[in-house]
Amino acid sequence: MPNVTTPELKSEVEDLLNAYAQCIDDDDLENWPNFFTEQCLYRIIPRENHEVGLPVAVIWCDSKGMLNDRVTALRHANVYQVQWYRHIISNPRILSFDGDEIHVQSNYAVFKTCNDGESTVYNVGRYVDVIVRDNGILKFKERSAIYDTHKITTLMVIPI
Amino acid sequence: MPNVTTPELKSEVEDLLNAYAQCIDDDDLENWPNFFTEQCLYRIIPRENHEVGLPVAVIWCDSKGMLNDRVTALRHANVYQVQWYRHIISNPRILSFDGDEIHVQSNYAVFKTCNDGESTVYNVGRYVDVIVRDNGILKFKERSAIYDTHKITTLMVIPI
Amino acid sequence: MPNVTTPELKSEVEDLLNAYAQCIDDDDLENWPNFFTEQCLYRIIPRENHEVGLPVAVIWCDSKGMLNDRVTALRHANVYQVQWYRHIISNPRILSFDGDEIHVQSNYAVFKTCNDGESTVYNVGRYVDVIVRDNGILKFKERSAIYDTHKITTLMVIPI
Amino acid sequence: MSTPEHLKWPADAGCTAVPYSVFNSEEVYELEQEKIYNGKTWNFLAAEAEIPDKGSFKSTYIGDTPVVVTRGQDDEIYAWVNRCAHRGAEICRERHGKSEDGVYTCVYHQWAYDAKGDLRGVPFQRGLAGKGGMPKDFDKKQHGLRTVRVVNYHGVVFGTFSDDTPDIESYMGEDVSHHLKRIMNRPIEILGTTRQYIAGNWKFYSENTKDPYHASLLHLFHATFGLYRSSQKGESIVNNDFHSILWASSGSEDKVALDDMKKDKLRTLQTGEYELHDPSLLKGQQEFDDGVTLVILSLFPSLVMQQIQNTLAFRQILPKGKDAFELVWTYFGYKDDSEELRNIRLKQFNLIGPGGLISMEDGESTELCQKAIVRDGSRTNVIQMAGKEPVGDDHLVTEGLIRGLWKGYQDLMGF
Amino acid sequence: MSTPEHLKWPADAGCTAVPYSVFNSEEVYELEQEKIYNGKTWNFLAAEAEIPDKGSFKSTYIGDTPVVVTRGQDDEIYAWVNRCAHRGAEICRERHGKSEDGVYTCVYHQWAYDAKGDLRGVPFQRGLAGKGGMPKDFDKKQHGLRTVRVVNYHGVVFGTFSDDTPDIESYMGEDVSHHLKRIMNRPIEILGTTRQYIAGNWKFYSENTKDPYHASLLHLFHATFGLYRSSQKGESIVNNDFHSILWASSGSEDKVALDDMKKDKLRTLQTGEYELHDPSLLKGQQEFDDGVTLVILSLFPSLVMQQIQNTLAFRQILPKGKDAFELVWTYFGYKDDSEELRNIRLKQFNLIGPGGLISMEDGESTELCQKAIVRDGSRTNVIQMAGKEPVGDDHLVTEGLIRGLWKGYQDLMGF
Amino acid sequence: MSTPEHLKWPADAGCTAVPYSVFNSEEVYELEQEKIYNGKTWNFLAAEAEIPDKGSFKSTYIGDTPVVVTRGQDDEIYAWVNRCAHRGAEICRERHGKSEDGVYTCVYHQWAYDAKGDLRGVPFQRGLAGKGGMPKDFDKKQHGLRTVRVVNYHGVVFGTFSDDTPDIESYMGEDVSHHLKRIMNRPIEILGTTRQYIAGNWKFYSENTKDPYHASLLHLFHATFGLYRSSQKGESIVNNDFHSILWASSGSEDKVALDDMKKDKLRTLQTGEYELHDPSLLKGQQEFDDGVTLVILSLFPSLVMQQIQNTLAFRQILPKGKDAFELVWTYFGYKDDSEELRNIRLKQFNLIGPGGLISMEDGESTELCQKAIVRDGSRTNVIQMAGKEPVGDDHLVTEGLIRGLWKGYQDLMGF
Ligand code: FES
Ligand code: FES
Ligand code: FES
Ligand SMILES: [Fe+3]
Ligand SMILES: [Fe+3]
Ligand SMILES: [Fe+3]
Repeated sequence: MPNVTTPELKSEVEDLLNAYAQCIDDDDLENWPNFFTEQCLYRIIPRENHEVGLPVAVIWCDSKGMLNDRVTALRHANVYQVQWYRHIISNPRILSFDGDEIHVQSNYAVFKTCNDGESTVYNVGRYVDVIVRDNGILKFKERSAIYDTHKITTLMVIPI
Repeated sequence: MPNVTTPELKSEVEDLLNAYAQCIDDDDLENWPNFFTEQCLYRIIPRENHEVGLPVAVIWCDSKGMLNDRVTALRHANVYQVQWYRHIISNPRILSFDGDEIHVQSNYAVFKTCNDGESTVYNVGRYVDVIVRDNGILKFKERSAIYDTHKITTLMVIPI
Repeated sequence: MPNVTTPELKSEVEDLLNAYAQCIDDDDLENWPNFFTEQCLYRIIPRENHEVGLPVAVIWCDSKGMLNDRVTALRHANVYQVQWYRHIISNPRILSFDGDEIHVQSNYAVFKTCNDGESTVYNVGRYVDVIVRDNGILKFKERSAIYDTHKITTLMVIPI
Repeated sequence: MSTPEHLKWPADAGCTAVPYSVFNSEEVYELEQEKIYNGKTWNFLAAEAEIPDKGSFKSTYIGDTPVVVTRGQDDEIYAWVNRCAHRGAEICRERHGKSEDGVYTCVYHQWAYDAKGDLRGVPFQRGLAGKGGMPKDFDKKQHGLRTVRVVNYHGVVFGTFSDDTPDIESYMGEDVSHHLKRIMNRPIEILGTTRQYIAGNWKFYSENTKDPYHASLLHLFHATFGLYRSSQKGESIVNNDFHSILWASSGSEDKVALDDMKKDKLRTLQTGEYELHDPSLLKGQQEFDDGVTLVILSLFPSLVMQQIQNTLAFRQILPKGKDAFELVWTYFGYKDDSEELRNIRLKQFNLIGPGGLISMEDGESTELCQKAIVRDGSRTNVIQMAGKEPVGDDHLVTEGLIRGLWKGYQDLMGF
Repeated sequence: MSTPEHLKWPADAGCTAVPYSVFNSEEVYELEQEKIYNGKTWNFLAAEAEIPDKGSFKSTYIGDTPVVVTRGQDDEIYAWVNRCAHRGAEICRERHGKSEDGVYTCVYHQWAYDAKGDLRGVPFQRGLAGKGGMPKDFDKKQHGLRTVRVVNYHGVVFGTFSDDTPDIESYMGEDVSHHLKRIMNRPIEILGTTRQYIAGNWKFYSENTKDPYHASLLHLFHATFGLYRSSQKGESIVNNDFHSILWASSGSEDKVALDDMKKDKLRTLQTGEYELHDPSLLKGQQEFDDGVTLVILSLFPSLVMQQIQNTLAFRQILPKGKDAFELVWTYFGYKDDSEELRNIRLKQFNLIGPGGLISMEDGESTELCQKAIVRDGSRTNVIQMAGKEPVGDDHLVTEGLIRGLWKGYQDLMGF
Repeated sequence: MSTPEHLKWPADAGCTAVPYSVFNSEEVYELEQEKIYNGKTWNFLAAEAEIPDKGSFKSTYIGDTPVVVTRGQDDEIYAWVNRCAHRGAEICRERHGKSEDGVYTCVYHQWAYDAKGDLRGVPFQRGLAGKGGMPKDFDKKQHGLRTVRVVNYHGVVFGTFSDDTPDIESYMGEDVSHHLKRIMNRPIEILGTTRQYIAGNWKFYSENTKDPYHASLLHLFHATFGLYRSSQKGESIVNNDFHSILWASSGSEDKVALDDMKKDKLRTLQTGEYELHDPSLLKGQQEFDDGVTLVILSLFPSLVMQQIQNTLAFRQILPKGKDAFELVWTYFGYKDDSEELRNIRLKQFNLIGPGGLISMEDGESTELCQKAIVRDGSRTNVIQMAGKEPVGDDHLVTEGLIRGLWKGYQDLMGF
């Protein structure tokens, strides 16, 4: 499908993707839900399920409230070792824009660093996004992280 | 050399690089040759050879036909385990543009995920490209992937 | 803070970040200091120190002269095995621009390849930069590489 | 191979104290592969629903031996070691799939086998133009694959290498089979899979799944919302030493017990402090009449089956050396689920799996133990909650099931 | 160190059955380093063309012992273990290069050696201002590097640690030396190198290079275009048990054999279905008068030399533990190649190497085997194609060369 | 466990020749954990300044055993193995921090300990509503953590597992304690930490820190700018065999010695060729009246303390298997440093640490050795600079300190 977007929009989309990654990597998770619309869908899906049409996700939130609950849980309930993410995001592509929804795809690699100080390839895959303008600001109406890395080391507590 | 390019051209070049990566990562390999001109040169070269002027490449195709033959071979003849690539492409730079040929360089990291589900750093290096406009569309006249990762794990069947 | 920058400036900043990475990855280190202003600050800081306010850095240069001395030392004095870096730089964000200083942040992953030919995740983290225009050209007045990867394998001789 | 002297269990330890070396010794690991996984145990291979059609297959493991489970053209289920009888190559190279013609061909020299593992074709067996070929006395029947004894019990497929392993029902025992049948009461639908790779010894995870004691103390999310508490009505059951059932009803609550709990001033109870912005996560359905909302069925050595609220899953434990194992989650519902119930399950899967709000800590806990026991291998842990016997109880404040695990383990291992 | 009892070969196995433990045991690996690589074998070190000038050097390995091969100021070739005689540091830290002054200085304390490995300089040997220094009785002659016995055979440099290894020509045998000389018939030009790291035991790869049986069944590209087929005219030759030659002529075809092949209905023959868009890939030159288009020369334990069409290469096998090896490809042509022929070679290299259209599967096959044999170490494979003797044949439908490998291996290892 | 025969030292080797197997054997590594780290040695745990307040703690290791050092509510310093007495989980999960209430709670079942390692709380010890709970005879006092004997010597905290380890001052010896006190002469301020992971055996690094011989030959930056040269005034001191002091004064220079050095024509001296663009790097302060500008204090097995110009640091050696160790640098100054002096230190830290212009090579050198000694384990190195005795000297052209290391090592290990 032809790319009918302006450079400005493209740049605005990139800013959204980048700010999102920075928010997580800086451990500013309380702000993470604000990148989504009230009604939203956020999923982390194993590619092996996705490709055969199985619906199971590791994390599946269909409201901003659920995103907030994830943050509260990881701050106050869940037990896991200190860990940092580092997102590298690559080649975002605007697949379509109907004046309302912007369909965007990008590749990502997330490196995890725990107390031993080694940075490992924790999770790689692609983001498939539906982005809309919400009070003038671009937000994720849908964000799916479809990951190649079936072998999740230890656990997954911080969002991708 | 000064960068004499417009933002539009730059963006168009980035789209080409990104679409190329997506094509491979989505296993849409039948389309991969279409990113090249009929007469083209595609090579995957070990940096250790390149730096001492030795010509040997792991893959060396000097026509679109040879690219197609690679795809047919990997679909119908070659034996290898299920594997996915994930390209991360970084800092594309337009080194020169003479109105005809665009000389572009970028860094890449390719992660490989096999059935065990672990994503490993399979191949990192840089792309050195010569891009031209072919019926209005940017295509690779030359694409060289010069890789640092001399130690190729198992084999190399999917193009970089 | 709102992003008050033009697409041109943004593109110029990206070119600086990309050229810097290419300079190091191409082992053109003699040119590396030229990306900085005469009076400058370049630091490689462990995130674990940074977050608790401890000042220690692995490399700390507060003048272009010190950058040059680093290069002379690694060319003529220091002993280390052959190694190549490959920088992947992601989501640069212009955090502020007061007409003079441009404050920029980006993520990076540096892969290291030694004689065994394996490319490993050597160092990941983020760049925090202060960029100014120096005789018309953008240069780093300050560049801090704040790294997650506490576990430095073997040593750190080439700048990040 | 008999058990080396230096591995023997501390004389007085019994089942209430385990020497840490058991979790951190290559020798013990090798011995386990022989005595446990190659011995008299039934190992989870697949849900029948994973190999629905003639020609369907799935690659998995028994211990760390690669095994393929197939459905033959005769609609029977078979399994064999995934190693060609010719020169040892892996035959089946996909995680799962379908062999349309029911033939499994090794890529190396194209020896061909059927679903049973019998050798059917050997290229050039009679040579080419009278040259080469296999010796006259070569008998295909003598060169099939190493087969696995298989049973399909109510839709769950198990395999064993030993002819002496008792039939599956006596192996698992009454309560375990009851609860397996309770969950497998009608045709299931596979909803997906996730895989976790955990840097801990597999037996730490076995302990974990037999441990009602930790459930209310480690899993704060769990406890805080009263999905489960040791103070709830429930039972801890041991079958044949190393199999077990834990069940609880979230509705019920023993007030006295709850008060006792509060006395302990644990960081467990944050009720009040903590509310869900979106309560839909916990709006489930009461789908079993017995009112039981949590069941952890632990069938030694490789299967954990679970019902937590409306989540149903198999957890397969695959050892990967002395200090790592893979945990494969297979999530399911029932073929006749309403769309509404199906969506409830999909949403509640947030509670389990690698990112499960109440299960993520289990992998973490095994790693915490593995890190801590690298030395002092002759020192032991302490397993005395609710006494020193390897027995269950009518409550959830016990380590009796773990004692059962270690009693059975010592017998199998000849410790 | 003598061979431990528990490693002994199954009495009746002979050379037609190999216990899988041989591919998956640390003990066996250690023993191989001693009895094979440190024993009476010649190991490939370099092509002479890789160290063309006085002062040229190359770092490589014999087994997993780091070795440097040098060309001295006297134009002779030498080799020594890459470990300083002082406190054990690696001396030569580049893969290859040139020492202008012919001196090799350890960076740690700057002890200096010459190309022969003799110690030439010890800083502060006589101390500073009469303080310190080495003892009076310190004799540089006693502290050279551990040297390697070297031979340059028709431009191929081999090394051995043992004085008892027979001269190179008797070691390799008549046919192997004939074919080596056939390829090395005039000065060669190095065109480049690639490296593959393969997660399999190195002996699986040795088997692979002595296995004409797999060639037409695993390599479909190969077979489909008739570059090689077991039905072609060719020979399988064994020299001194574990060395071998495979050769074939792609022109020739035994019709009867081809028909027999077709009878087998293998997925091998896709002729017709499958055509090259760009046939230039296979437009080669007939550069040898004997019409032979494929030669695989396998010189145990570390070298494979090959001619496939117009591709020429050394393959060096470097073991990296029981379950991995590195395969180093060194591609070459002849100094007097026309530019056209040189370009043909560069293009045909698409056929070989890590991405070779007809060679990539060889690495894959060793990994398939390694994955499958992790357990059942006492079980064996079956090596009976064309009989049970360790001999060659006048065709390509045999495993006789592999039987030769295992016969020789058992002798060397004392199994 | 007594030392196996096959590990015994070559009879004649003494302390001037070390068999390479000592650096590359799992068995030796395991034995070291028992005889050295679990034996009669004092191990660096922390600078007192790292745990300043009541409730402060730091996680570290003795050898590879995880240990936590704490400051109790009584302001005393304690240490214990970081492994819960219940079922073995790691208790303290942060590198350092502060426990406000002085309680250390295991996350698994919330057993609670105090700073001393005494068990204070066991959830559900008396059961819930009379059900479950620990046996009547369960005595908390019997289930504390494995404790470590601790001493705070002039602001440096050491720990030992053995009651027989002599008091710290007799352990380190006169000169070592003198120099430790010299540096720790007043309250210090921690300026930061860096960590290096080095793929070499930890003992290669021990040798390195007792080796004035390499200092002027490996570290060219060092030598070129006369920060240190073997020709400088200085001393090499051995205390109790395996502890040592190296000191030098950069001002002083023995002309004769310097001339002797120049005679050797080493690539060491590049003076003139090479000048700093920004000399501020080396503009330090003379902060010690004795004029000593370099001190390397090596306290076996885990601590190196250093003063180089105005840089002060602890280096902690943490073995991570036979072929790797972590080197933790803790940089410090004094509480009463002027801002100017503080900035001098921060800038001079460019000289040390993982990127240190004069220290980066030390890690490199251990890796060079590890790579080179993978084979020939029975061969030995040569340690004869300045004779064959395990003694110090009034100069810096000696390997006597390294001989001391190996003498002490053999005693400890029962070699
Ligand atoms: S190994 Fe399977 S056919 Fe030869
Ligand atoms: S180790 Fe080579 S000179 Fe000392
Ligand atoms: S393991 Fe620590 S409380 Fe149970
Ligand atoms: Fe749990
Ligand atoms: Fe082959
Ligand atoms: Fe040093």
